[in-house]
Amino acid sequence: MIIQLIVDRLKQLIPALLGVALVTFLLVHLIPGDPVALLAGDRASPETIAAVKTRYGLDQPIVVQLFYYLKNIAMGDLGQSLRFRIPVTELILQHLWPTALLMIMTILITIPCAIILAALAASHQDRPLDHAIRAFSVAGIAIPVFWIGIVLARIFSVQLGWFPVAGFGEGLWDNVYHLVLPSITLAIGIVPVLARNLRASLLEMMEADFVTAARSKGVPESYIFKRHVFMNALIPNLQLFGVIVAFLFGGTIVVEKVFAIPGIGQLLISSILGRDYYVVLGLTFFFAVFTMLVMLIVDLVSMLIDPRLRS
Amino acid sequence: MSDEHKIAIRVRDVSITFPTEDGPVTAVKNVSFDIRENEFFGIVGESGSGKSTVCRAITRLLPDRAEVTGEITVHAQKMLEMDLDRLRDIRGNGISMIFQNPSSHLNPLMTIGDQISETARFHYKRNREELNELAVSTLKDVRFSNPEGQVNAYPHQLSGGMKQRAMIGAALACDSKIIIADEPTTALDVTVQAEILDLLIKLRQERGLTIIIISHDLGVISQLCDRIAVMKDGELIEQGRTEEVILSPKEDYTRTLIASRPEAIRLHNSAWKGEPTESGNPVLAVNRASIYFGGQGRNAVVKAVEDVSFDVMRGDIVGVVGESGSGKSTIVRAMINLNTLSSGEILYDGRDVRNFKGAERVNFLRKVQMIFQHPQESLDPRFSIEQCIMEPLKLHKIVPKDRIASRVRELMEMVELSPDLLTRRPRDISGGQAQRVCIARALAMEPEVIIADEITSALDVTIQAQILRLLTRLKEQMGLTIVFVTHDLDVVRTFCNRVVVMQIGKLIETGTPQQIFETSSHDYTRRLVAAIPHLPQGLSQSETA
Amino acid sequence: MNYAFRKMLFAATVAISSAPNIASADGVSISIAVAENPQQLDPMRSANAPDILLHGQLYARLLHRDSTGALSPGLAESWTISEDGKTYVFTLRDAVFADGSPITAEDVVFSLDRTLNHPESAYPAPLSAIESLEAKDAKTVSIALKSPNAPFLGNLEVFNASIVSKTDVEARGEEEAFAKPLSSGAFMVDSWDRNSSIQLVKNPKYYRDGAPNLDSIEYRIVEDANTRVSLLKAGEVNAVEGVPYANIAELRDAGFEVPLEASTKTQIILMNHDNPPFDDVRVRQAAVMALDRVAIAKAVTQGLVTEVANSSLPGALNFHSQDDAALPYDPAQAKALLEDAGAVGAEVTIIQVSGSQVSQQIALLTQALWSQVGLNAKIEQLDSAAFRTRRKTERDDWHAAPAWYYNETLDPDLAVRWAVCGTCGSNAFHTGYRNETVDTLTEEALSETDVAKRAELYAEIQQISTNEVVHIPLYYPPFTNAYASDVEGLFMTPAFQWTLEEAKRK
Amino acid sequence: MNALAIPMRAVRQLPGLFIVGFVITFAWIAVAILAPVLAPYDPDAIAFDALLTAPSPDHLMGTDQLGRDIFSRVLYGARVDLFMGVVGLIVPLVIGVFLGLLSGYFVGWTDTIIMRALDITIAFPFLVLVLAIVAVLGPGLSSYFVALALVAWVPYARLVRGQVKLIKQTDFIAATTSLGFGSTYTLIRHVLPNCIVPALVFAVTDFVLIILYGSSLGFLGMGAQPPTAEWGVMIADGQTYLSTAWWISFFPGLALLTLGVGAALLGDGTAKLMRVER
Repeated sequence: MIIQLIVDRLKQLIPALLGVALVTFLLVHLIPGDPVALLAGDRASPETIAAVKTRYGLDQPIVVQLFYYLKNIAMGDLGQSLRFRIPVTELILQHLWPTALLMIMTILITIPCAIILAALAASHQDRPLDHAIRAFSVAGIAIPVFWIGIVLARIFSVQLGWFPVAGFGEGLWDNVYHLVLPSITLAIGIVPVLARNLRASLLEMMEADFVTAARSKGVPESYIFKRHVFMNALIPNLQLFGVIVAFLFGGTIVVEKVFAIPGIGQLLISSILGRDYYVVLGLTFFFAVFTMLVMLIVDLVSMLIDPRLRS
Repeated sequence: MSDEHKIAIRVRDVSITFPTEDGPVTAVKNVSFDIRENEFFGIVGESGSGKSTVCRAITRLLPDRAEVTGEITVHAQKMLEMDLDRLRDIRGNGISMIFQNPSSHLNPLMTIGDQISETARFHYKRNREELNELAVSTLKDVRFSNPEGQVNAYPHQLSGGMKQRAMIGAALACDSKIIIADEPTTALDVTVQAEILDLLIKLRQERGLTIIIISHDLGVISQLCDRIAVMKDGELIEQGRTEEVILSPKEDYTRTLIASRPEAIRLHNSAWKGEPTESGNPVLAVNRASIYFGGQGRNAVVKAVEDVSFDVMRGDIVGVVGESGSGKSTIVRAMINLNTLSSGEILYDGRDVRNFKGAERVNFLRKVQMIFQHPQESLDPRFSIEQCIMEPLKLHKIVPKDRIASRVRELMEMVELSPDLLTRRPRDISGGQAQRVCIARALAMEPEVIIADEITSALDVTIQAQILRLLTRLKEQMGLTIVFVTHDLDVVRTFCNRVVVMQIGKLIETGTPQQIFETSSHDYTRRLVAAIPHLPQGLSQSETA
Repeated sequence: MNYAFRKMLFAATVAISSAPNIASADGVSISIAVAENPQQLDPMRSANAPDILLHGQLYARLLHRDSTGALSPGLAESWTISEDGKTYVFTLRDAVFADGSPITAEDVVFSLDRTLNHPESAYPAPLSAIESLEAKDAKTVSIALKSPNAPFLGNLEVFNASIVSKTDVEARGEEEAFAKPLSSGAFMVDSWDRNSSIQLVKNPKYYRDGAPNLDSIEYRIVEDANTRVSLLKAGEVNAVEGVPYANIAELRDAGFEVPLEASTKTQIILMNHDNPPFDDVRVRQAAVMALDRVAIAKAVTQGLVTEVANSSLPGALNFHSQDDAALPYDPAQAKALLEDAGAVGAEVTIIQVSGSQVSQQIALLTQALWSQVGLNAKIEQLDSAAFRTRRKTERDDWHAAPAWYYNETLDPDLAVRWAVCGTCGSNAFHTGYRNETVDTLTEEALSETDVAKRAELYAEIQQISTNEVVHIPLYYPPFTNAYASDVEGLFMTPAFQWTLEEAKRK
Repeated sequence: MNALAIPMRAVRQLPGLFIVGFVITFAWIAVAILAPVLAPYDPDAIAFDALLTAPSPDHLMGTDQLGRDIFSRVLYGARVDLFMGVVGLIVPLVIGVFLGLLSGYFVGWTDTIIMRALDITIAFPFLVLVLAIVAVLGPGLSSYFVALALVAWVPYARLVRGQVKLIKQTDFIAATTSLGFGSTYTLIRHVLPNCIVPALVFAVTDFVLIILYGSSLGFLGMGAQPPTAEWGVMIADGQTYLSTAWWISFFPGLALLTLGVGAALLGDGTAKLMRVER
């Protein structure tokens, strides 16, 4: 059953990737600005720029470039970065780890917080605590991520010095230490969304018939909440969680700029600004594959929990 | 205790009110009754009578905001004053409950084995193997065919009947002596209902249980219970031995309840011979019709209707009867192209219904009107009643613009509804009233044929009786032909003059009600007829109009 | 390629932390936060500021310029110049590349020739006077010029006159050779994490004994200026390139040094002479007179720079004449000139690089001041790539653009060719300004050997171009780098180079 | 199915939060409309003599690095941001609802196209796609709106498509077919009114996100063109002066926060009012 799901998803992935490749390739080439002019610098003569362009094959018509690009992808070669002249895959891999760690830490902060807030709000429905949590969640959604980042950095890094201001550091623990503030910044944006929906599902499940049935069997409330209410409330929220994780990339771009984290969000921005076509394409591929992967994992986990999906 | 049997449950002057935005609503007004040890006690009443609310109060399963006054004792223990731990001890381990809709009362994510052993787990703290053994033995007690295999099944893999048995198992896992069954068989097909009722009777003997049965179906209650209580609008208006209450009811309401049962009401006037018209060509002819769903992708083909043929003669009332999944709704919906036939044909006055296009299609649809099961759901929630009825009149220009308003009032009178309902919204009127609006809307099209798809199944028995009387009167007044789809055989027996019996997409037999109910040769039909719960003998022909 | 692809199928927890394996933390090291991404370590292939900063540290040149700016012998121990000033003969000192291989005349010829003649050379201008190069023997190089060229010696110290190893480049090929270059300068590349940081370590075999004092340098690329300031204040870096003017006072109060080193930079507003109304000199003069350039300088630099640029050439260059050719702030006169030219109410477009605070402030101030004299300006923000393409090729879509330029050497020749001369290949810094006298004077000044005569020639060039408003000169901005107190002897020279050779930790 | 009905409960029972949200949002709308009257100064007027002055009686929120009055810029900024929120909302809403209706009601090629478009747009993180499109069309609000029109319609299409599929199975749509009504008539008269509600509720919450994204673009240097006063750009510009002139970033940030909270509460309230979700 699971292999079937994976095969379906892969079948879905191929056309989507092709669509993504086409759209991005045209989009990136339409952006005004010439990468080679940027590379050679202002003082380079037109002849020099023309010479460099021929070497990279950028003087070919777009359609020819697209053809070669698609041919190379088929063989797994995502091309070379125009700016750094190293394979795109290598460049992405170099920058993948900071963003991956940032997302992992953000998720590790988001899940428990969202669950605790949702559970508290649901159990104290329409009482002061519920309103407080709802107000916080509304505020969380309304504050721009970069504003949170700047303020947190100002207070906790510069003034109090508890955390490093920016950068990524050396070695795992130093990396984690550097990413504490950035992941909190990101989590503040996401926890409210997840908490609000989880609260809604929890309230719905607390009224479910099988809860009354369990109560009629003398089963204690804590067990009912854990085994009956929470598990059933989880399923619709897994989908939402998948969307949020895929959505997280937008947030990482901004946070990486504020905290100068050398992740793929920063790489994407500098590649777009530097018109480093193949890096932008490689990254969009990566995002597409990553989003599909996240959706797949969410489906697998849902199947694990819900037997109805397994049949 | 005063009389010979010990009292199991004593309910004294219990009243229950719920605070709502528009002020407190009293659902139960000082109800009192006693239930003796090992007795089958039935509580009957229509929706909103408070019957299940009072029973849920016994084990305090009502939501916290409910205010319960009065006194409830189980085996001399005061339930309302009991502390929570003591209460939790008794629940499931002294007094258990069974509910109406088994699929929503079982956690879809847990195996039925776990949900049964769950009860014991918190009362006796057994280890895994012992709990598993308990689950298997309980499944055996509730007549599961292969307990060892099915203990790990999930609710969605079981049929309605099996799920109900699992729920009964869960209630009995810790040898509870008192079972409160809240409409245990209402959601089940009549044959499955019969099996569950038999099971309850056997379990009562095997385990010496005291059982309270709550139901709106007088037949189910009278077949099972030693003593009955009748509730109306939150009050317990009558209680006593079953025969006394049924044969000589003291209250008028009880009498109307008994009189409203299909087998009791006289629908057709004396001219109605009830003989189906044999000759002449049929207004609707179903020839070897089959309807298959699915088929693409991995899911297998579902054969909803397989090679079914029958005729509907003008002026007849044809009852299409069968259990859920028999395909009865699917085939009638194909008559107006709501479903597409996979093979075969349906003719209206000799022409294939699929060939009507453009203006012809509208004329055909005006002639053949369909009414649906859920009245509130068949009316656009954002329309007023007037708009609902007026819409077909305006769109098809059935009457000139200036006469629309008066025509709408005429239609309202025809279905016995007062005009001041016109400004209301569908959700602000009762189920019965909504169904009458649907009938009025259908009549606006001036049809020849009415297809009624389970139109009374969602209504209380008293309201069902009124709708059937209305339909009979309209049929005679306007010479309608009616195709009446239902799972309730009693209704077919008294209302229809031709019957079509279907099972899992196939046609079993057709004939007059008399042939089907008395002389049928098919064992499925006979099993269906036998499963109908009846009132005690010597009563069914009472003369009340 | 497929091994790279296999690496792509990463597991999230795999720590492919290619965090730079910085040379052992022991030894003296400093960390510098820079604003832009170095991309190209081949001195021949890039003339961008961030690359130049590194070329200066990685490669030695024939001559050496110390922190005071004075020229002294570099790899060339001594040299002779012929009577007609057209033949230079250099004798190399015994110096070696970082791998111990000797730096020979062959390497010098190879390096200078590829910068001069390679089709993809980014900026051959400084060596354009060379006629021919010849390696007499292992230690002697003779260079013949087309004509006497006063600034030639200085030009041999410029970044793209860096000496690379011929054998190494030919053996490893250009890509490999310049991914991790064989250094002839004070430092060599230890590791390079593209787009995030570069680790340099001391070149033990550097020909100037005793230099450099530092064992390693960490270049951290931090594009956001405010984050750079925070890093410095939190003590995570020792030096920061280009802090915003607004933070200078605050940093100085907190004990950091902001020396505002002199630079050859000049902050200007480019004018597009091909696009009416700025094709008319009167309108350009009106545009200058409409601007209260003192107020603009004060507003943008928070009062740190108060004198206004007096000419179209950087103030720090040699032969700079002090007389103020720039037109004074006179809105009334500006209005009159616009009426003459019939350009009152003209619509103009100012294009500006998004993300740069200084250029945005200048654009906004200019827009406001021009509107007071009847010149209606619209501001269009573009990212750097789009800005450069618009400025160079889409010439009818812009009229003015805040910009700045600088000159590697103190000799004005390259600056004149870049910013003022119409026929020297840069289209007078994309303005489209053409003035035959200026163009001929530029060539004369280059070959003029008499210092006094050169001064007159450049003064005249300055006078004409400033009066004809080749562009609007605003002010001569200093460098705004900031340093922690525990660093000594580190600053940026007018030639846009860090004095990392002399820098020390306190 | 009662979730579809729209119970206009008496105002008395409106949840408190809804009223707070309503008041804040419409206060800002009023501010935006009355900006020219309320603003003491021209938002773009440069004052060389009043650079970076702290909040004072004549400059309630102080001035920025060009001497422009922050209070006036915040008022005018309300115009830009509200305009951005509303316009950035309506276009995708209309496109999304329209395509959602088509793909939900007429299963067939419209459905496949929309599903494929869904796959591609999901594959892109929203901000990445917007960045790419804005980069192509050049920074500025107009290209942000084009980007939104191209991308932001997808969640609406999906929501409406789901609702339509739900409504199609109800008896009252079967009744319209049996009453011989045409499919376009049924679509407009019966299906659309009943599935527009959840889309509208989502739109109100989306309103906040659109403003945040617009301001994030400003922060990344691709947002509103100078000299327009847009809160995101003002926050980004003021970041440099955070320690010396905190008021430049603080007040637009506060404005963005209050408008965001107001709109979010309004969204929450309307959802409760429509009893779409608890």
